[in-house]
Amino acid sequence: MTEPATDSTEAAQATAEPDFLKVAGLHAGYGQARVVQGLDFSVARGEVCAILGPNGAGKTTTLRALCGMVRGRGSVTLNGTELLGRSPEQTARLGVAHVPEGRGTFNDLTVEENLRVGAHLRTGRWRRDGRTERTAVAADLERVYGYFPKLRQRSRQAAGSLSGGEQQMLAIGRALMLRPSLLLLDEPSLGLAPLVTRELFEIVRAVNEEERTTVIVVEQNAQLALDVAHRAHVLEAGRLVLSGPSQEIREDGQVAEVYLGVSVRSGKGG
Amino acid sequence: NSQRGQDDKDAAADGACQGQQTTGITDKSIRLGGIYPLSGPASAYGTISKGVSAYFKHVNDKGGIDGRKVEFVVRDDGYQPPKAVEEARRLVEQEKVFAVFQTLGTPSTAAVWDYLNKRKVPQPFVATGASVWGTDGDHLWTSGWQPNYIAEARVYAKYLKEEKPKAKVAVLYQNDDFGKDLLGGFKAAIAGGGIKVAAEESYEVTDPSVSAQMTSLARSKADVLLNITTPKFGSQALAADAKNTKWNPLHIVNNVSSSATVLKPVGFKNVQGVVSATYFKDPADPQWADDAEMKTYQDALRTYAPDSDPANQFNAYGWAAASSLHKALDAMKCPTREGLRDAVRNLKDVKVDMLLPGVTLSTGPDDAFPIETMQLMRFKGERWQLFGKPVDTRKEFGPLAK
Amino acid sequence: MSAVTELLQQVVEGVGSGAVYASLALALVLIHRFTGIVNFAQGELAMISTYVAWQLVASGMSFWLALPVTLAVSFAGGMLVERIVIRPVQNAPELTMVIVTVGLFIFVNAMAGLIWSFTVKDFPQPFPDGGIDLGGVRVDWSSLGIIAVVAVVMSLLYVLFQHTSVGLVMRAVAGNPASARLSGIRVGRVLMLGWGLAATVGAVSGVLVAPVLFLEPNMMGGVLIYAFAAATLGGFDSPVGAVVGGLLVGVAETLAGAYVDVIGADLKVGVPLVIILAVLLVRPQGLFGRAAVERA
Amino acid sequence: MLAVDGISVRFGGITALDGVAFTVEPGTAVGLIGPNGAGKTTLFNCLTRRCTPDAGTVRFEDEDLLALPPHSVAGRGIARTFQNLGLFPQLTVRENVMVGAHSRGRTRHLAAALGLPHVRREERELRDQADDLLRRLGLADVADHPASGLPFGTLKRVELARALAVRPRLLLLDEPVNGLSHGEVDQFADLVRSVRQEFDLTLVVVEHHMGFVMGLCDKVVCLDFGRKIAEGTPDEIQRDPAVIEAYLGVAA
Amino acid sequence: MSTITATLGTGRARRLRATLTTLLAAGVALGAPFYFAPFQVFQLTMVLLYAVALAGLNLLVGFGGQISLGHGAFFAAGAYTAAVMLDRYETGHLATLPVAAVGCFLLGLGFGVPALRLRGLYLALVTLAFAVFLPPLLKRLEPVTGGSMGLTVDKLQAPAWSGLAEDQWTYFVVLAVTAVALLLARNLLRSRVGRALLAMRDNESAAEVMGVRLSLHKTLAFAWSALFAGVSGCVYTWVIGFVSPDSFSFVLSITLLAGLVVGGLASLYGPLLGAAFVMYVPSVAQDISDAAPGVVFGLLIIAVMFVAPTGLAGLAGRLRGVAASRLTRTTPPAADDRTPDSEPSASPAPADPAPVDAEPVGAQPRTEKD
Ligand SMILES: Nc1ncnc2c1ncn2[C@@H]1O[C@H](COP(=O)(O)OP(=O)(O)OP(=O)(O)O)[C@@H](O)[C@H]1O
Ligand SMILES: Nc1ncnc2c1ncn2[C@@H]1O[C@H](COP(=O)(O)OP(=O)(O)OP(=O)(O)O)[C@@H](O)[C@H]1O
Ligand SMILES: [Mg+2]
Ligand SMILES: [Mg+2]
Repeated sequence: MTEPATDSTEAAQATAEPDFLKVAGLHAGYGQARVVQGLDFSVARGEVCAILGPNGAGKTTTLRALCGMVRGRGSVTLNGTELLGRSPEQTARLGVAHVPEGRGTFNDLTVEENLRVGAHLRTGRWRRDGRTERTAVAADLERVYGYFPKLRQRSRQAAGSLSGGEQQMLAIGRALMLRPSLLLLDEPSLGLAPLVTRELFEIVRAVNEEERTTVIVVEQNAQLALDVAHRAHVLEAGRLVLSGPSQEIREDGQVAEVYLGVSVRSGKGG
Repeated sequence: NSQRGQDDKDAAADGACQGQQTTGITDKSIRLGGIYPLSGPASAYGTISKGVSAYFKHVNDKGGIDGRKVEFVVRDDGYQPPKAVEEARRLVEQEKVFAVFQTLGTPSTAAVWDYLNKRKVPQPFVATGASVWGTDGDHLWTSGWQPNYIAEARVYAKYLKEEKPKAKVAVLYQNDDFGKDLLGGFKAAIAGGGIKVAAEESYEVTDPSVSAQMTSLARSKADVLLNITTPKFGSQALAADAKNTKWNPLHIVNNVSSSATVLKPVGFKNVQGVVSATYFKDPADPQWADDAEMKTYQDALRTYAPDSDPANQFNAYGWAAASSLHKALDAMKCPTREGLRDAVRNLKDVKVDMLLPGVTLSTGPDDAFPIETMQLMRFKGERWQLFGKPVDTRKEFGPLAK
Repeated sequence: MSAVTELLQQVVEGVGSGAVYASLALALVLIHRFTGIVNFAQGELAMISTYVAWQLVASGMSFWLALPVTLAVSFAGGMLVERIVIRPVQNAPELTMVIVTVGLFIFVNAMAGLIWSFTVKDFPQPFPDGGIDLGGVRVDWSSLGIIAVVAVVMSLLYVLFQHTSVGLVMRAVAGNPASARLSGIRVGRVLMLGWGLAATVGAVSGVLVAPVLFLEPNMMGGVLIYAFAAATLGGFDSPVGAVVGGLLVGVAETLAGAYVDVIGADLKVGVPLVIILAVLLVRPQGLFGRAAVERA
Repeated sequence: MLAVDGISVRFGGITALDGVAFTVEPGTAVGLIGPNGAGKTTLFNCLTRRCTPDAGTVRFEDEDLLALPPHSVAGRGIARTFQNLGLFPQLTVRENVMVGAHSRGRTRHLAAALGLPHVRREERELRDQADDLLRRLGLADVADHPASGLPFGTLKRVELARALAVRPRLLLLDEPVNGLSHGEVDQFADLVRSVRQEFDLTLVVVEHHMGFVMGLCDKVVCLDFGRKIAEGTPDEIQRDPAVIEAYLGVAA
Repeated sequence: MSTITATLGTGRARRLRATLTTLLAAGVALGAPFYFAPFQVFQLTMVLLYAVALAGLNLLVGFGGQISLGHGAFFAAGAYTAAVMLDRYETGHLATLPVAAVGCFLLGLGFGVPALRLRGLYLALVTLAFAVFLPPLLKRLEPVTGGSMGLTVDKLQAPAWSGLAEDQWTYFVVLAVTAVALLLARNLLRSRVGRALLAMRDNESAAEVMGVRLSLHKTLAFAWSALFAGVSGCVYTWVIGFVSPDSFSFVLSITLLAGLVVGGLASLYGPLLGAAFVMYVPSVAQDISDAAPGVVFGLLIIAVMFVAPTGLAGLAGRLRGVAASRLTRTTPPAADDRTPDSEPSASPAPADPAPVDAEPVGAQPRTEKD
């Protein structure tokens, strides 16, 4: 249904700033469990990058390491700034927004309050551009409601009482409110209806194209992810086993079998 | 390698003292223990141990008691009876003290006195005024020191009988052995006369304030307010009385809360005419400023306990109790535990300089209350003024019933 | 005095002590809103603040100068406490944090005794002596003063919670610190702010009650218990609840102690217990608390 | 086996379910689909007595399910998994599964405290059964691992194992394959098919993964805004315009 | 396959080690009173009896997740039951134990019912209020309880045949009670019932779906835990021989909870460690500072929580984990091992100081922290 990103735009973007995010020798884990074992890859500014891999491969852990939720070794630079060793709040201030696995909504805040917390950084009280930012935030709120009309209906409801899919929409909406320069999506389609999943990837594409937001998306629905992604990496047991432009990955025999399957998920374009 | 068992009997005393216990005492030294709440909610009283320590250090510097240097081992029980038991046993079995001089508070004392009496360890001069300490025939190794609460109550009763024989009395009391003993003693002492208790209100030490109780008491319109409280609540009750201009009873504050340190925060102008009774010299009271013993005390405290406040009456209390023990040790016929036990129960009009003139230590075989004499005082200007004669409650009311 | 005025007098008395409980309960609510725990050391921190004020006044500073200085010192002190004592166990189970505050309670209490001794200190009364007479019911200026200040603090907290972005951020942090971090909220600073504010509110409470209760290291111990009761009754989330809870506890306890003979002054602490139990059985989240959102 | 009739659930102003009715025949697998917030999970919640409908009846083998206390639903042979996982994070995987067998245990407090022989026997049996299940689902090597910290896909299987430990006759699965990659979905589908046969299960499955639903189910019910908008075989449903409109979108 | 034999091997080794440890512990426990001075034996006795109360509290708080700040009240109930029976009816010591146990069980049951409605903080503070209310109530019941002066009763006496000193005899009796109590607690927790409690703590809703009857298990958890506290209180009377209302102020309740958390929640031997902490550390504090033991004691509590956020038992586990990882690190990691759990790091995720907030596995939305 949707056109995969053409190679030419990808090349153009890549040459512009090929090492917007540069990951070199990244190791990360929990206590004694070493999960991510030496990752190297880079993402150009304005690129959408998909990470695929089986369960427990360390995809989530990689994203967590990028945003500072787990400690990592090695080097991760965003636009030249080292991210490792920073706390999540610091990386967020550098423009990294993370939609975590398990959503992490503020359950006793209402939907709208959740979204406002997402925009918290932009409306800091002592910022000089506070007022203009505030109108911008109001506009973004509308935008998110536009993306997910369900959220508008539920805007006064406590996030804890939302349905699973609604919470997922909220988590994504909250990350968008940050207007990030790097958006990390951990299985964003989790729990979303097919229609919404497809819309979601349209939104990702739109955000990426309109705002040149760089996106890393971890996704089990490889079909859709590869549709929007410019590049993709396959992670297994904490190591990259395959990297390349999405088109190539898609055509890789093994990937096609394991992640795309013979029969595609019905109702989903491809 | 069992360390269990008997106290060393090796340093046997000679002569008539043969076979008596000499644990903790030699020709050169004497080892005493004390148990106080240095931590926890009652730690305000912990400072008594400072007064005691200062006294012994002072005496040691002057050659000790009969040539013996005093070692005073203080243990903290946090005002918890099980802890007091543990510490008493530590003192007796590990520290091998000669006597457990002072345990503070009724619960702690009650928890350990069986043990100490069974072990035949003297427990002289406990720091509580409950009436059991002096009347119990089974615990001959234990004795009280301060006037028991009943004796104190009797002093107030006698005063009221003379001054206001038809008085209606409102009572504020702490809901524990101290408050109940004093209140009970008071009621017994006024029984049959024209004085009536018109209202009584209690409070718990955990209460934040006694203001509600004071409001209730004010409703009684009594002529006399008997204020049986510990210091903080004493101040609160005095302040509440002062604030209520519609009710102006004669305010009697019990001895524990009579220190100038309790009255001062209320404002001296608000406590004029308050009556109390006492038996030792209040270091915060300017009338004793030139008293020789008081000066010694102040100097000693400054030297040996520099971080505690000499004006705190509890330090003086400790000092006075320690000098009382000094007298008892002096009076021992044998330098043994038995010797101390007997000496404590055989004091005859012994003068102690920190006690008021006219107040002396007297005990007997059946009477383990050394001090049962108190003198009334009234607050005037910025100090207490003693009035009347010291009241010997034993003479006036007879011995306490068992 | 008629029975009615007597009753009213007791009610006034109860409101007076209820306001005292409420003042500390406000600080407890504040901490709970920020961190989700109960702070056993809250009363002791208030007590230390009061000693600071006392020390300043004793060294010759005027009360009205000493007050803002004390509040500032308390704010800084509260932040410091968070940074030094609470931060290291921030990721530990909540009970661990609670026990740390118990340790802090013991420490602070003993420290105050060490520094200032246990003798009762007088504390300057910010409000005029005496009171007004309303048809035979006497109301002290000091009680009125306390009530007024408590009302002001309550309103400020209400506005803070409901109508500022700080309030929103604070709730986000208490609800889900990990996600708050991801939104760029400096959780550490927010928590420091919370402890600082709570210490300041506590200081206000201490300074208010010290002239009435008299200053000594155990001054706030009893108040803390009643403040707990007040906050529990009102719902641990709501400043309004804390105040209403405090007043209810104060009045109920005073009236029961004065009028119900079987209860008497000794058992009157049982009255708030019964009320709390009764209220919580009907509304487990307290009078003004918000019910937990629960979904399977 | 299961008959749901006229179920309505309202939360304040929100109507989560509005007169839903359908039946589940023994031995069949029924798919429950619908857009986000359509009320699927809420329906499961009603079936397991997590919430009480404002109207309607639920009968399970001719027994009024809504009259049962919540904890006895498991004893009747109904088990479920949770959409966002409902595991016990601090318990090990094996313990999680053994909790599933709770309703089948007979041990009471006193007997347990005394450690009577029959208690130990029962404990051993339950443990063996749990281990069997774990082996069956390929979870044997994580048996002693606490549930927290395991990968999402593994946890989904643990939940299934726990639900199977109930020895259910009716199994309710709430989005069992979300978060699984394609290959894993197929494996999971095979797994479900085989346990279904082995344990003689009747299934109700909520899932957004159409391949999974259509491949597994005999009948599909589609909800939207709390109302049933379609019911039929997978093929019928996939062609149903209302379903396409509300849920699937324009098929590719 | 190899993993299976490996686990079997380690299983046998573990069982062997456990047996050895148990034997060693039993040997030490039985030999202690002949080695230590009487007053140290007394201290050990107190540790043992507090451990019973803590084990009970652990059942409720550590395993059941219901916080009680009022367990001193059950302790007091047990202690007073024993004291009143000994004082009034001269029943002899042993007779008091079942009465205290059953009485407190029923009391706990009575409390467990309203507790069903209360959660977390609210339950904690209501129980605290109860603990505050208890001393004045005991004072009020003067005819029975002896009022504020309390009751002094006979301590346990060693029978002549035993040839033991009083302390030793008392120690052995308390040791027996404690051993039985801890064994009961352990049995309870390692059964269907214990699992139900843990499940409820972790995820109430899921537990109920699995057939756990919340009300029953919660109430009974309360009752059992009260029973343990009551037994502990009863033994306390045997050992101390004196009860008074002020011995059981709410500070006792808070001390019990603090002891439990310091010892280690939801750990089988945490209560022993906690009891030892409660018993010995105040003296240590005084040894460090005579002037203000409270300052040191407060600091020690805080320090322990810093070092061992999950309690001393957790610390022991973590140290063992570190030691184990040292050992395993020398062996080469299994090649291409995709199962994440081959690492023997099955320690139940102690609070890692690193800010890893592993999202709770499907824990229900928590809006109320407890
Ligand atoms: N909080 C944690 N504590 C300990 N180990 C963890 C934790 N979270 C994840 N792990 C381990 O790290 C490994 C990788 O997990 P991760 O969540 O990164 O995988 P993933 O690729 O995202 O898998 P999935 O597709 O299931 O989400 C797993 O083996 C898991 O057991
Ligand atoms: N406790 C509650 N309070 C208020 N609204 C609720 C509550 N529980 C559910 N809802 C609302 O009811 C609707 C149905 O929720 P439900 O969880 O059943 O949806 P669902 O079909 O499972 O959706 P999803 O596919 O996203 O999981 C949702 O819109 C949700 O917001
Ligand atoms: Mg993942
Ligand atoms: Mg759902």
